[in-house]
Amino acid sequence: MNGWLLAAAVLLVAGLAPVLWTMAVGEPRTRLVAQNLSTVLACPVFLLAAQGFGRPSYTDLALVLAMLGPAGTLVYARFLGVLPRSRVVLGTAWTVVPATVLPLCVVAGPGRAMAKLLVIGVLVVAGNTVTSAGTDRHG
Amino acid sequence: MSRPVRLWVFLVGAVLVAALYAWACFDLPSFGGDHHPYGDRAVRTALAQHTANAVSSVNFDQRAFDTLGEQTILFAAVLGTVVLLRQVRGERRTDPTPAPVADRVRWFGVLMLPVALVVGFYVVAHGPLSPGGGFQGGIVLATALHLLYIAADYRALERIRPVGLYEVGDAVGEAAYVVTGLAAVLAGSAFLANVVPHGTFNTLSSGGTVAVLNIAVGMEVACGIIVLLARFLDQAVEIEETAEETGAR
Amino acid sequence: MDEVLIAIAVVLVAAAATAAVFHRDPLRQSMVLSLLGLFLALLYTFVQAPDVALSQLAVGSAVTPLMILLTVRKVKRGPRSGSEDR
Amino acid sequence: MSVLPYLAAGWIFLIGVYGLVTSRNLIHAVGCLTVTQSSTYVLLVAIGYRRGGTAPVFSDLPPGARVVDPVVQALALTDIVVGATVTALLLALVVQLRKRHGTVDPDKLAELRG
Repeated sequence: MNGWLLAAAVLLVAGLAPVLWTMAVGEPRTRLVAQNLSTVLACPVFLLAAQGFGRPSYTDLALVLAMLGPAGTLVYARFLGVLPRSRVVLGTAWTVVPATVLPLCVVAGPGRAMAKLLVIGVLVVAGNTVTSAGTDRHG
Repeated sequence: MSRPVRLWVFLVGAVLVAALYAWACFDLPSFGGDHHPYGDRAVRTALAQHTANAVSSVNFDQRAFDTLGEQTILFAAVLGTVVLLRQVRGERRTDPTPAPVADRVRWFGVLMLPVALVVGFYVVAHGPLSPGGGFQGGIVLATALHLLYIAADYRALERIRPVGLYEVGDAVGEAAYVVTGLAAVLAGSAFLANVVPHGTFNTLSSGGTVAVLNIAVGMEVACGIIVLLARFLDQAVEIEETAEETGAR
Repeated sequence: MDEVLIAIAVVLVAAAATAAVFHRDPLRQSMVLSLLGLFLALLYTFVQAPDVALSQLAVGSAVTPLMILLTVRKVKRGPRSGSEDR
Repeated sequence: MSVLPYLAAGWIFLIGVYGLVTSRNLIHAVGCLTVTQSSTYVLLVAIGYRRGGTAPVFSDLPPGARVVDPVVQALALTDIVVGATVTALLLALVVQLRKRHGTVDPDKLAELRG
Protein backbone atom coordinates (compact mmCIF):
# COMPACT_ATOMS: atom_id res chain seq x y z
CA MET A 1 0.00 0.00 0.00
CA ASN A 2 2.03 2.94 -1.32
CA GLY A 3 1.20 5.99 0.78
CA TRP A 4 2.42 8.43 -1.80
CA LEU A 5 0.13 7.08 -4.52
CA LEU A 6 -2.75 7.08 -2.05
CA ALA A 7 -2.09 10.76 -1.35
CA ALA A 8 -1.99 11.41 -5.11
CA ALA A 9 -5.32 9.62 -5.52
CA VAL A 10 -6.87 11.64 -2.70
CA LEU A 11 -5.60 14.88 -4.27
CA LEU A 12 -7.04 13.77 -7.61
CA VAL A 13 -10.49 12.93 -6.29
CA ALA A 14 -10.79 15.63 -3.62
CA GLY A 15 -9.06 18.38 -5.61
CA LEU A 16 -9.18 17.96 -9.36
CA ALA A 17 -12.64 16.41 -9.68
CA PRO A 18 -14.38 19.45 -8.06
CA VAL A 19 -12.21 21.71 -10.24
CA LEU A 20 -13.57 19.93 -13.33
CA TRP A 21 -17.11 20.34 -11.96
CA THR A 22 -16.74 24.08 -11.32
CA MET A 23 -15.09 24.44 -14.70
CA ALA A 24 -18.05 22.75 -16.36
CA VAL A 25 -20.81 24.70 -14.63
CA GLY A 26 -19.19 27.84 -13.19
CA GLU A 27 -19.35 31.29 -14.78
CA PRO A 28 -16.24 32.74 -16.52
CA ARG A 29 -14.62 34.35 -13.47
CA THR A 30 -14.75 31.16 -11.34
CA ARG A 31 -13.76 29.18 -14.42
CA LEU A 32 -10.46 31.05 -14.60
CA VAL A 33 -9.89 30.44 -10.87
CA ALA A 34 -10.66 26.74 -11.45
CA GLN A 35 -8.12 26.63 -14.30
CA ASN A 36 -5.52 28.24 -12.06
CA LEU A 37 -6.36 25.87 -9.20
CA SER A 38 -5.99 22.85 -11.51
CA THR A 39 -2.31 23.61 -12.18
CA VAL A 40 -1.67 24.26 -8.47
CA LEU A 41 -3.12 20.85 -7.57
CA ALA A 42 -1.54 18.99 -10.48
CA CYS A 43 2.06 19.79 -9.52
CA PRO A 44 1.89 18.00 -6.16
CA VAL A 45 0.18 15.03 -7.84
CA PHE A 46 3.11 14.75 -10.28
CA LEU A 47 5.62 14.97 -7.41
CA LEU A 48 3.74 12.35 -5.35
CA ALA A 49 3.53 10.06 -8.41
CA ALA A 50 7.29 10.50 -9.00
CA GLN A 51 7.98 9.43 -5.42
CA GLY A 52 5.29 6.75 -5.39
CA PHE A 53 6.62 5.06 -8.54
CA GLY A 54 10.18 5.43 -7.27
CA ARG A 55 11.27 7.37 -10.38
CA PRO A 56 12.98 10.69 -9.54
CA SER A 57 13.19 11.47 -13.28
CA TYR A 58 9.40 12.09 -13.32
CA THR A 59 9.91 15.35 -11.42
CA ASP A 60 10.76 17.03 -14.76
CA LEU A 61 7.02 16.97 -15.43
CA ALA A 62 6.29 18.99 -12.29
CA LEU A 63 9.11 21.38 -13.22
CA VAL A 64 7.65 22.11 -16.67
CA LEU A 65 4.10 22.39 -15.29
CA ALA A 66 5.30 24.73 -12.52
CA MET A 67 6.47 27.08 -15.25
CA LEU A 68 3.76 26.76 -17.88
CA GLY A 69 0.78 26.58 -15.51
CA PRO A 70 0.78 30.23 -14.44
CA ALA A 71 1.63 31.24 -18.05
CA GLY A 72 -1.54 29.47 -19.24
CA THR A 73 -3.63 31.27 -16.63
CA LEU A 74 -2.14 34.62 -17.65
CA VAL A 75 -3.07 33.86 -21.28
CA TYR A 76 -6.71 33.51 -20.26
CA ALA A 77 -6.49 36.57 -17.99
CA ARG A 78 -5.24 38.60 -20.96
CA PHE A 79 -8.21 37.55 -23.10
CA LEU A 80 -10.86 37.69 -20.38
CA GLY A 81 -9.56 41.13 -19.55
CA VAL A 82 -9.51 40.62 -15.84
CA LEU A 83 -7.51 38.38 -13.47
CA PRO A 84 -9.78 37.67 -10.47
CA ARG A 85 -8.17 37.86 -7.01
CA SER A 86 -8.51 34.41 -5.48
CA ARG A 87 -7.76 33.47 -1.91
CA VAL A 88 -8.59 29.83 -2.68
CA VAL A 89 -5.65 29.58 -5.09
CA LEU A 90 -3.36 31.52 -2.77
CA GLY A 91 -4.35 29.35 0.20
CA THR A 92 -3.96 26.14 -1.77
CA ALA A 93 -0.59 27.20 -3.16
CA TRP A 94 0.72 28.01 0.32
CA THR A 95 -0.71 24.91 2.05
CA VAL A 96 -0.90 21.94 -0.33
CA VAL A 97 2.39 22.56 -2.16
CA PRO A 98 4.62 22.85 0.94
CA ALA A 99 2.69 19.98 2.54
CA THR A 100 3.78 17.70 -0.33
CA VAL A 101 7.24 19.15 -1.10
CA LEU A 102 8.59 19.09 2.47
CA PRO A 103 7.94 15.39 3.22
CA LEU A 104 9.36 14.55 -0.21
CA CYS A 105 12.49 16.57 0.63
CA VAL A 106 12.84 14.73 3.92
CA VAL A 107 12.56 11.38 2.16
CA ALA A 108 14.86 12.43 -0.69
CA GLY A 109 17.57 13.50 1.72
CA PRO A 110 20.05 16.33 1.07
CA GLY A 111 21.47 16.53 -2.43
CA ARG A 112 20.51 17.31 -6.04
CA ALA A 113 17.06 15.72 -5.73
CA MET A 114 16.12 17.89 -2.76
CA ALA A 115 17.38 21.02 -4.56
CA LYS A 116 15.19 20.20 -7.57
CA LEU A 117 12.14 19.61 -5.36
CA LEU A 118 12.68 22.93 -3.59
CA VAL A 119 13.07 24.76 -6.92
CA ILE A 120 9.80 23.25 -8.18
CA GLY A 121 8.02 24.15 -4.94
CA VAL A 122 9.28 27.74 -5.07
CA LEU A 123 8.28 28.07 -8.75
CA VAL A 124 4.75 26.82 -8.12
CA VAL A 125 4.18 29.00 -5.07
CA ALA A 126 5.70 32.12 -6.67
CA GLY A 127 3.90 31.68 -9.99
CA ASN A 128 0.52 31.11 -8.41
CA THR A 129 0.95 33.89 -5.89
CA VAL A 130 1.31 36.20 -8.88
CA THR A 131 -1.69 34.82 -10.73
CA SER A 132 -3.87 34.70 -7.62
CA ALA A 133 -3.03 38.23 -6.57
CA GLY A 134 -5.38 39.37 -9.30
CA THR A 135 -5.51 42.56 -11.34
CA ASP A 136 -8.79 44.41 -11.89
CA ARG A 137 -8.09 46.05 -15.23
CA HIS A 138 -9.64 49.52 -15.27
CA GLY A 139 -10.69 51.05 -18.53
CA MET B 1 -28.23 17.71 -45.96
CA SER B 2 -30.14 19.50 -43.19
CA ARG B 3 -29.05 19.36 -39.58
CA PRO B 4 -31.54 16.71 -38.27
CA VAL B 5 -30.75 14.35 -41.14
CA ARG B 6 -27.04 14.79 -40.52
CA LEU B 7 -27.56 14.07 -36.83
CA TRP B 8 -29.51 10.91 -37.57
CA VAL B 9 -26.92 9.63 -40.01
CA PHE B 10 -24.26 10.24 -37.39
CA LEU B 11 -26.22 8.56 -34.60
CA VAL B 12 -26.80 5.41 -36.67
CA GLY B 13 -23.14 5.30 -37.61
CA ALA B 14 -22.06 5.97 -34.03
CA VAL B 15 -24.17 3.14 -32.61
CA LEU B 16 -22.73 0.72 -35.15
CA VAL B 17 -19.15 1.84 -34.54
CA ALA B 18 -19.68 1.69 -30.77
CA ALA B 19 -21.04 -1.85 -30.94
CA LEU B 20 -18.25 -3.12 -33.18
CA TYR B 21 -15.58 -1.30 -31.20
CA ALA B 22 -16.80 -2.63 -27.85
CA TRP B 23 -16.88 -6.14 -29.29
CA ALA B 24 -13.33 -5.69 -30.58
CA CYS B 25 -12.16 -4.34 -27.22
CA PHE B 26 -13.04 -7.60 -25.51
CA ASP B 27 -10.77 -9.45 -27.95
CA LEU B 28 -7.83 -7.08 -27.45
CA PRO B 29 -5.03 -8.34 -25.15
CA SER B 30 -6.18 -7.35 -21.68
CA PHE B 31 -4.99 -4.02 -20.29
CA GLY B 32 -1.55 -4.41 -18.66
CA GLY B 33 -0.84 -7.69 -20.45
CA ASP B 34 2.67 -9.06 -20.82
CA HIS B 35 2.86 -9.56 -24.59
CA HIS B 36 4.92 -6.64 -26.03
CA PRO B 37 7.20 -8.13 -28.73
CA TYR B 38 8.18 -4.80 -30.34
CA GLY B 39 8.69 -3.12 -26.99
CA ASP B 40 11.18 -5.73 -25.76
CA ARG B 41 13.19 -5.55 -28.98
CA ALA B 42 13.17 -1.73 -28.93
CA VAL B 43 14.45 -1.67 -25.36
CA ARG B 44 17.18 -4.16 -26.19
CA THR B 45 18.33 -2.08 -29.18
CA ALA B 46 18.18 1.14 -27.17
CA LEU B 47 20.46 -0.31 -24.49
CA ALA B 48 22.80 -1.62 -27.19
CA GLN B 49 23.05 1.92 -28.60
CA HIS B 50 23.85 3.32 -25.15
CA THR B 51 20.72 5.48 -25.19
CA ALA B 52 19.21 5.64 -21.71
CA ASN B 53 15.80 6.97 -22.88
CA ALA B 54 14.39 4.09 -24.98
CA VAL B 55 11.59 6.34 -26.29
CA SER B 56 14.12 8.79 -27.73
CA SER B 57 16.08 5.87 -29.12
CA VAL B 58 12.93 4.64 -30.90
CA ASN B 59 12.14 8.14 -32.15
CA PHE B 60 15.59 9.24 -33.29
CA ASP B 61 17.51 6.05 -33.89
CA GLN B 62 15.35 3.06 -34.77
CA ARG B 63 12.54 5.06 -36.48
CA ALA B 64 14.55 8.16 -37.41
CA PHE B 65 13.15 8.10 -40.96
CA ASP B 66 9.55 8.21 -39.68
CA THR B 67 10.46 11.14 -37.43
CA LEU B 68 11.78 12.88 -40.54
CA GLY B 69 8.29 12.38 -41.99
CA GLU B 70 6.64 13.78 -38.83
CA GLN B 71 9.01 16.72 -38.92
CA THR B 72 8.16 17.43 -42.57
CA ILE B 73 4.44 17.40 -41.72
CA LEU B 74 5.17 19.93 -38.98
CA PHE B 75 7.20 22.05 -41.41
CA ALA B 76 4.43 21.90 -44.03
CA ALA B 77 1.77 22.88 -41.45
CA VAL B 78 3.86 25.89 -40.39
CA LEU B 79 4.41 26.82 -44.03
CA GLY B 80 0.67 26.52 -44.76
CA THR B 81 -0.24 28.71 -41.80
CA VAL B 82 2.32 31.35 -42.78
CA VAL B 83 0.87 31.47 -46.30
CA LEU B 84 -2.73 31.58 -45.08
CA LEU B 85 -2.21 34.24 -42.45
CA ARG B 86 -0.12 36.64 -44.54
CA GLN B 87 -1.19 40.26 -44.87
CA VAL B 88 -3.22 40.49 -48.08
CA ARG B 89 -4.13 43.50 -50.27
CA GLY B 90 -6.62 45.76 -48.56
CA GLU B 91 -5.27 45.20 -45.07
CA ARG B 92 -3.08 47.56 -43.14
CA ARG B 93 -0.84 46.94 -40.17
CA THR B 94 -1.30 49.11 -37.09
CA ASP B 95 1.39 49.00 -34.44
CA PRO B 96 0.08 47.51 -31.16
CA THR B 97 -0.60 49.79 -28.19
CA PRO B 98 1.05 48.91 -24.85
CA ALA B 99 -1.17 46.84 -22.56
CA PRO B 100 -1.95 47.96 -18.98
CA VAL B 101 -0.43 45.02 -17.06
CA ALA B 102 0.12 44.86 -13.30
CA ASP B 103 3.75 45.23 -12.26
CA ARG B 104 3.67 41.85 -10.50
CA VAL B 105 2.69 40.11 -13.73
CA ARG B 106 5.28 42.06 -15.74
CA TRP B 107 8.03 41.16 -13.24
CA PHE B 108 6.85 37.53 -13.29
CA GLY B 109 7.20 37.43 -17.07
CA VAL B 110 10.63 39.07 -17.10
CA LEU B 111 12.01 36.84 -14.32
CA MET B 112 10.45 33.63 -15.65
CA LEU B 113 11.76 34.09 -19.21
CA PRO B 114 15.39 33.05 -18.48
CA VAL B 115 14.25 30.26 -16.15
CA ALA B 116 11.89 28.89 -18.81
CA LEU B 117 14.58 29.10 -21.50
CA VAL B 118 17.05 27.21 -19.29
CA VAL B 119 14.45 24.51 -18.56
CA GLY B 120 13.65 24.31 -22.29
CA PHE B 121 17.29 23.77 -23.21
CA TYR B 122 17.59 21.25 -20.34
CA VAL B 123 14.64 19.25 -21.70
CA VAL B 124 16.09 19.26 -25.24
CA ALA B 125 19.65 18.41 -24.15
CA HIS B 126 18.55 15.57 -21.84
CA GLY B 127 16.47 13.96 -24.57
CA PRO B 128 18.56 10.78 -24.79
CA LEU B 129 18.72 10.47 -20.98
CA SER B 130 15.66 11.53 -19.01
CA PRO B 131 12.05 12.05 -20.13
CA GLY B 132 12.04 14.82 -22.72
CA GLY B 133 13.56 15.45 -26.09
CA GLY B 134 13.48 17.70 -29.10
CA PHE B 135 9.72 17.82 -29.51
CA GLN B 136 8.86 18.66 -25.90
CA GLY B 137 11.82 20.98 -25.33
CA GLY B 138 11.04 22.88 -28.51
CA ILE B 139 7.50 23.60 -27.34
CA VAL B 140 8.73 24.69 -23.88
CA LEU B 141 11.23 27.06 -25.52
CA ALA B 142 8.56 28.54 -27.79
CA THR B 143 6.19 29.06 -24.85
CA ALA B 144 9.03 30.56 -22.80
CA LEU B 145 9.63 33.22 -25.44
CA HIS B 146 5.93 34.13 -25.44
CA LEU B 147 5.98 34.79 -21.71
CA LEU B 148 6.93 38.31 -22.78
CA TYR B 149 3.65 38.66 -24.72
CA ILE B 150 1.61 37.02 -21.97
CA ALA B 151 3.14 39.03 -19.13
CA ALA B 152 3.87 42.27 -20.97
CA ASP B 153 2.48 43.12 -24.43
CA TYR B 154 3.07 42.49 -28.07
CA ARG B 155 5.44 45.43 -28.51
CA ALA B 156 7.87 43.96 -25.94
CA LEU B 157 7.77 40.59 -27.68
CA GLU B 158 8.25 42.01 -31.17
CA ARG B 159 11.37 43.89 -30.12
CA ILE B 160 13.25 40.71 -29.19
CA ARG B 161 11.72 38.31 -31.73
CA PRO B 162 12.75 38.99 -35.36
CA VAL B 163 10.39 36.59 -37.19
CA GLY B 164 12.69 36.24 -40.19
CA LEU B 165 15.40 34.75 -38.00
CA TYR B 166 13.02 32.10 -36.68
CA GLU B 167 11.75 31.21 -40.12
CA VAL B 168 15.37 30.57 -41.12
CA GLY B 169 15.83 28.62 -37.86
CA ASP B 170 12.84 26.46 -38.75
CA ALA B 171 14.36 25.60 -42.12
CA VAL B 172 17.85 25.09 -40.64
CA GLY B 173 16.44 22.63 -38.08
CA GLU B 174 14.86 20.53 -40.80
CA ALA B 175 17.98 20.77 -42.96
CA ALA B 176 20.24 19.78 -40.05
CA TYR B 177 18.17 16.64 -39.58
CA VAL B 178 18.53 15.66 -43.23
CA VAL B 179 22.24 16.56 -43.32
CA THR B 180 22.87 14.36 -40.27
CA GLY B 181 21.16 11.56 -42.15
CA LEU B 182 23.26 12.16 -45.25
CA ALA B 183 26.40 12.24 -43.11
CA ALA B 184 25.60 8.68 -42.10
CA VAL B 185 25.40 7.76 -45.80
CA LEU B 186 28.76 9.46 -46.44
CA ALA B 187 30.19 7.49 -43.52
CA GLY B 188 29.31 4.42 -45.52
CA SER B 189 26.19 3.14 -43.75
CA ALA B 190 22.47 3.69 -44.20
CA PHE B 191 20.60 7.03 -44.26
CA LEU B 192 20.03 8.28 -40.68
CA ALA B 193 21.96 5.32 -39.24
CA ASN B 194 23.58 5.83 -35.85
CA VAL B 195 27.22 5.78 -36.93
CA VAL B 196 28.64 8.22 -34.37
CA PRO B 197 30.44 6.37 -31.51
CA HIS B 198 27.81 5.81 -28.80
CA GLY B 199 29.83 7.17 -25.86
CA THR B 200 29.44 5.90 -22.30
CA PHE B 201 25.96 4.99 -21.09
CA ASN B 202 23.84 7.60 -19.31
CA THR B 203 26.08 10.59 -20.11
CA LEU B 204 25.14 13.62 -22.17
CA SER B 205 27.29 12.49 -25.10
CA SER B 206 25.81 8.99 -25.19
CA GLY B 207 23.56 7.77 -27.94
CA GLY B 208 25.52 9.06 -30.92
CA THR B 209 23.25 10.74 -33.48
CA VAL B 210 20.24 10.61 -31.12
CA ALA B 211 21.54 13.70 -29.33
CA VAL B 212 22.29 15.51 -32.61
CA LEU B 213 18.87 14.73 -34.10
CA ASN B 214 17.24 15.76 -30.84
CA ILE B 215 18.80 19.20 -31.05
CA ALA B 216 17.86 19.54 -34.73
CA VAL B 217 14.21 18.65 -33.99
CA GLY B 218 14.19 20.89 -30.91
CA MET B 219 15.39 23.83 -32.98
CA GLU B 220 12.83 23.19 -35.71
CA VAL B 221 9.87 22.73 -33.34
CA ALA B 222 10.79 25.81 -31.29
CA CYS B 223 11.25 28.05 -34.35
CA GLY B 224 8.17 26.56 -36.05
CA ILE B 225 5.86 27.25 -33.09
CA ILE B 226 7.31 30.77 -32.67
CA VAL B 227 6.62 31.51 -36.35
CA LEU B 228 3.10 30.07 -36.00
CA LEU B 229 2.29 32.17 -32.95
CA ALA B 230 3.88 35.21 -34.61
CA ARG B 231 1.49 34.91 -37.54
CA PHE B 232 -1.52 34.43 -35.26
CA LEU B 233 -0.47 37.38 -33.10
CA ASP B 234 0.00 39.58 -36.17
CA GLN B 235 -3.46 38.70 -37.42
CA ALA B 236 -5.17 39.13 -34.07
CA VAL B 237 -3.35 42.22 -32.83
CA GLU B 238 -1.98 44.17 -35.75
CA ILE B 239 -3.59 43.50 -39.09
CA GLU B 240 -6.94 45.21 -39.73
CA GLU B 241 -9.02 45.35 -42.86
CA THR B 242 -9.34 48.83 -44.29
CA ALA B 243 -12.78 50.20 -45.15
CA GLU B 244 -12.79 49.66 -48.92
CA GLU B 245 -11.95 45.99 -48.52
CA THR B 246 -15.14 45.31 -46.56
CA GLY B 247 -17.18 47.44 -48.94
CA ALA B 248 -15.88 45.59 -51.98
CA ARG B 249 -16.62 42.10 -50.67
CA MET C 1 -2.81 0.92 -6.32
CA ASP C 2 -1.51 1.80 -9.80
CA GLU C 3 -4.71 0.42 -11.36
CA VAL C 4 -6.88 2.57 -9.09
CA LEU C 5 -4.97 5.70 -10.11
CA ILE C 6 -5.26 4.77 -13.79
CA ALA C 7 -9.00 4.18 -13.40
CA ILE C 8 -9.51 7.57 -11.70
CA ALA C 9 -7.47 9.33 -14.39
CA VAL C 10 -9.37 7.58 -17.21
CA VAL C 11 -12.73 8.61 -15.73
CA LEU C 12 -11.54 12.22 -15.29
CA VAL C 13 -10.26 12.30 -18.90
CA ALA C 14 -13.57 10.96 -20.25
CA ALA C 15 -15.53 13.51 -18.18
CA ALA C 16 -13.30 16.40 -19.29
CA ALA C 17 -13.60 15.32 -22.93
CA THR C 18 -17.40 15.24 -22.66
CA ALA C 19 -17.40 18.65 -20.98
CA ALA C 20 -15.10 20.05 -23.67
CA VAL C 21 -17.50 18.94 -26.40
CA PHE C 22 -20.64 20.35 -24.77
CA HIS C 23 -19.22 23.84 -24.27
CA ARG C 24 -20.30 25.57 -27.48
CA ASP C 25 -18.48 28.84 -26.77
CA PRO C 26 -14.84 28.54 -28.02
CA LEU C 27 -13.42 30.63 -25.16
CA ARG C 28 -14.99 28.40 -22.49
CA GLN C 29 -14.16 25.33 -24.52
CA SER C 30 -10.46 26.22 -24.66
CA MET C 31 -10.37 26.37 -20.85
CA VAL C 32 -11.88 22.90 -20.59
CA LEU C 33 -9.44 21.73 -23.29
CA SER C 34 -6.49 22.91 -21.22
CA LEU C 35 -7.95 20.99 -18.26
CA LEU C 36 -8.39 17.93 -20.51
CA GLY C 37 -4.71 18.25 -21.49
CA LEU C 38 -3.76 18.29 -17.82
CA PHE C 39 -5.81 15.17 -17.05
CA LEU C 40 -4.32 13.44 -20.10
CA ALA C 41 -0.83 14.25 -18.83
CA LEU C 42 -1.76 12.76 -15.44
CA LEU C 43 -3.13 9.63 -17.12
CA TYR C 44 0.05 9.23 -19.18
CA THR C 45 2.16 9.54 -16.02
CA PHE C 46 0.15 6.85 -14.24
CA VAL C 47 0.51 4.60 -17.30
CA GLN C 48 4.30 5.14 -17.05
CA ALA C 49 4.64 7.35 -20.15
CA PRO C 50 6.44 10.50 -18.87
CA ASP C 51 7.66 11.60 -22.32
CA VAL C 52 4.10 11.68 -23.66
CA ALA C 53 2.93 13.47 -20.50
CA LEU C 54 5.65 16.11 -20.94
CA SER C 55 4.64 16.60 -24.56
CA GLN C 56 0.95 16.96 -23.63
CA LEU C 57 1.76 19.37 -20.80
CA ALA C 58 3.90 21.57 -23.00
CA VAL C 59 1.32 21.68 -25.82
CA GLY C 60 -1.87 21.76 -23.79
CA SER C 61 -1.03 24.35 -21.16
CA ALA C 62 -0.12 27.44 -23.21
CA VAL C 63 0.30 26.86 -26.96
CA THR C 64 -3.14 25.50 -27.96
CA PRO C 65 -5.13 27.88 -25.73
CA LEU C 66 -3.15 30.86 -27.02
CA MET C 67 -3.85 29.90 -30.64
CA ILE C 68 -7.58 29.33 -30.06
CA LEU C 69 -7.92 32.62 -28.17
CA LEU C 70 -6.06 34.58 -30.86
CA THR C 71 -8.37 33.05 -33.47
CA VAL C 72 -11.43 33.96 -31.38
CA ARG C 73 -10.19 37.53 -31.12
CA LYS C 74 -9.49 37.76 -34.87
CA VAL C 75 -12.91 36.27 -35.74
CA LYS C 76 -14.77 38.36 -33.14
CA ARG C 77 -12.98 41.59 -34.17
CA GLY C 78 -14.45 41.54 -37.63
CA PRO C 79 -13.57 44.18 -40.26
CA ARG C 80 -13.87 47.61 -38.59
CA SER C 81 -14.55 47.08 -34.87
CA GLY C 82 -11.96 49.22 -33.09
CA SER C 83 -11.43 46.87 -30.18
CA GLU C 84 -8.26 47.04 -28.09
CA ASP C 85 -4.97 46.16 -29.79
CA ARG C 86 -2.63 44.38 -27.47
CA MET D 1 -10.51 -2.82 -15.34
CA SER D 2 -9.01 -4.89 -18.11
CA VAL D 3 -11.01 -3.07 -20.82
CA LEU D 4 -11.92 0.31 -19.24
CA PRO D 5 -9.20 2.40 -20.96
CA TYR D 6 -10.10 0.99 -24.38
CA LEU D 7 -13.80 1.74 -23.88
CA ALA D 8 -12.95 5.22 -22.60
CA ALA D 9 -10.90 5.86 -25.74
CA GLY D 10 -13.88 4.77 -27.83
CA TRP D 11 -16.20 7.05 -25.85
CA ILE D 12 -13.88 10.06 -26.27
CA PHE D 13 -13.67 9.36 -30.01
CA LEU D 14 -17.44 9.18 -30.47
CA ILE D 15 -18.17 12.23 -28.30
CA GLY D 16 -15.54 14.18 -30.25
CA VAL D 17 -17.10 13.24 -33.58
CA TYR D 18 -20.57 14.07 -32.17
CA GLY D 19 -19.30 17.55 -31.27
CA LEU D 20 -17.79 17.89 -34.71
CA VAL D 21 -21.05 16.94 -36.45
CA THR D 22 -23.31 19.19 -34.40
CA SER D 23 -20.98 22.17 -34.14
CA ARG D 24 -22.24 25.65 -35.03
CA ASN D 25 -18.87 27.36 -34.75
CA LEU D 26 -15.80 26.22 -36.68
CA ILE D 27 -13.46 27.07 -33.81
CA HIS D 28 -15.56 24.81 -31.58
CA ALA D 29 -15.31 22.15 -34.30
CA VAL D 30 -11.49 22.39 -34.26
CA GLY D 31 -11.60 21.94 -30.46
CA CYS D 32 -13.75 18.84 -30.89
CA LEU D 33 -11.23 17.52 -33.42
CA THR D 34 -8.50 17.94 -30.79
CA VAL D 35 -10.64 15.88 -28.40
CA THR D 36 -11.04 13.18 -31.04
CA GLN D 37 -7.28 13.10 -31.63
CA SER D 38 -6.62 12.71 -27.92
CA SER D 39 -8.73 9.54 -27.92
CA THR D 40 -6.12 7.92 -30.17
CA TYR D 41 -3.34 8.83 -27.74
CA VAL D 42 -5.29 7.26 -24.86
CA LEU D 43 -5.77 4.05 -26.84
CA LEU D 44 -2.12 3.93 -27.98
CA VAL D 45 -0.66 4.47 -24.54
CA ALA D 46 -3.13 2.10 -22.86
CA ILE D 47 -2.14 -0.73 -25.22
CA GLY D 48 1.54 -0.22 -24.36
CA TYR D 49 1.02 -0.57 -20.58
CA ARG D 50 2.49 -3.57 -18.77
CA ARG D 51 1.29 -4.28 -15.22
CA GLY D 52 4.14 -3.72 -12.78
CA GLY D 53 6.30 -2.14 -15.48
CA THR D 54 7.84 1.31 -15.28
CA ALA D 55 8.88 3.87 -17.89
CA PRO D 56 11.59 2.66 -20.32
CA VAL D 57 13.94 5.49 -19.25
CA PHE D 58 17.07 3.91 -17.82
CA SER D 59 18.71 7.06 -16.45
CA ASP D 60 17.60 6.10 -12.92
CA LEU D 61 16.78 2.41 -13.48
CA PRO D 62 18.85 -0.82 -13.71
CA PRO D 63 18.92 -2.08 -17.36
CA GLY D 64 17.18 -5.38 -16.54
CA ALA D 65 14.04 -3.77 -15.11
CA ARG D 66 10.48 -4.60 -16.27
CA VAL D 67 9.37 -1.71 -18.51
CA VAL D 68 6.37 -0.71 -20.60
CA ASP D 69 6.40 -0.48 -24.39
CA PRO D 70 8.45 2.51 -25.70
CA VAL D 71 7.30 2.18 -29.33
CA VAL D 72 3.71 3.33 -28.71
CA GLN D 73 5.01 6.16 -26.54
CA ALA D 74 7.23 7.37 -29.38
CA LEU D 75 4.22 7.33 -31.72
CA ALA D 76 1.99 9.28 -29.33
CA LEU D 77 4.71 11.75 -28.38
CA THR D 78 5.44 13.03 -31.88
CA ASP D 79 1.77 12.97 -32.84
CA ILE D 80 0.78 15.34 -30.02
CA VAL D 81 3.19 17.99 -31.29
CA VAL D 82 2.28 17.53 -34.96
CA GLY D 83 -1.40 17.59 -33.95
CA ALA D 84 -0.87 21.00 -32.38
CA THR D 85 0.58 22.44 -35.57
CA VAL D 86 -2.20 20.88 -37.69
CA THR D 87 -4.70 22.50 -35.30
CA ALA D 88 -2.94 25.79 -36.00
CA LEU D 89 -3.31 25.20 -39.73
CA LEU D 90 -7.05 24.50 -39.29
CA LEU D 91 -7.46 27.67 -37.22
CA ALA D 92 -5.69 29.61 -39.96
CA LEU D 93 -8.23 28.19 -42.41
CA VAL D 94 -11.03 29.34 -40.10
CA VAL D 95 -9.56 32.86 -40.08
CA GLN D 96 -9.45 32.81 -43.89
CA LEU D 97 -13.06 31.61 -44.09
CA ARG D 98 -14.11 34.39 -41.75
CA LYS D 99 -12.36 36.96 -43.96
CA ARG D 100 -13.74 35.61 -47.22
CA HIS D 101 -17.33 34.71 -46.19
CA GLY D 102 -17.81 36.74 -43.03
CA THR D 103 -19.09 33.75 -41.02
CA VAL D 104 -17.75 30.77 -39.08
CA ASP D 105 -21.00 28.83 -38.95
CA PRO D 106 -20.60 25.73 -41.12
CA ASP D 107 -24.33 25.66 -42.00
CA LYS D 108 -24.27 29.22 -43.37
CA LEU D 109 -21.13 28.35 -45.32
CA ALA D 110 -22.96 25.46 -46.98
CA GLU D 111 -25.77 27.80 -48.09
CA LEU D 112 -23.28 30.21 -49.68
CA ARG D 113 -22.43 27.73 -52.40
CA GLY D 114 -26.06 27.54 -53.58
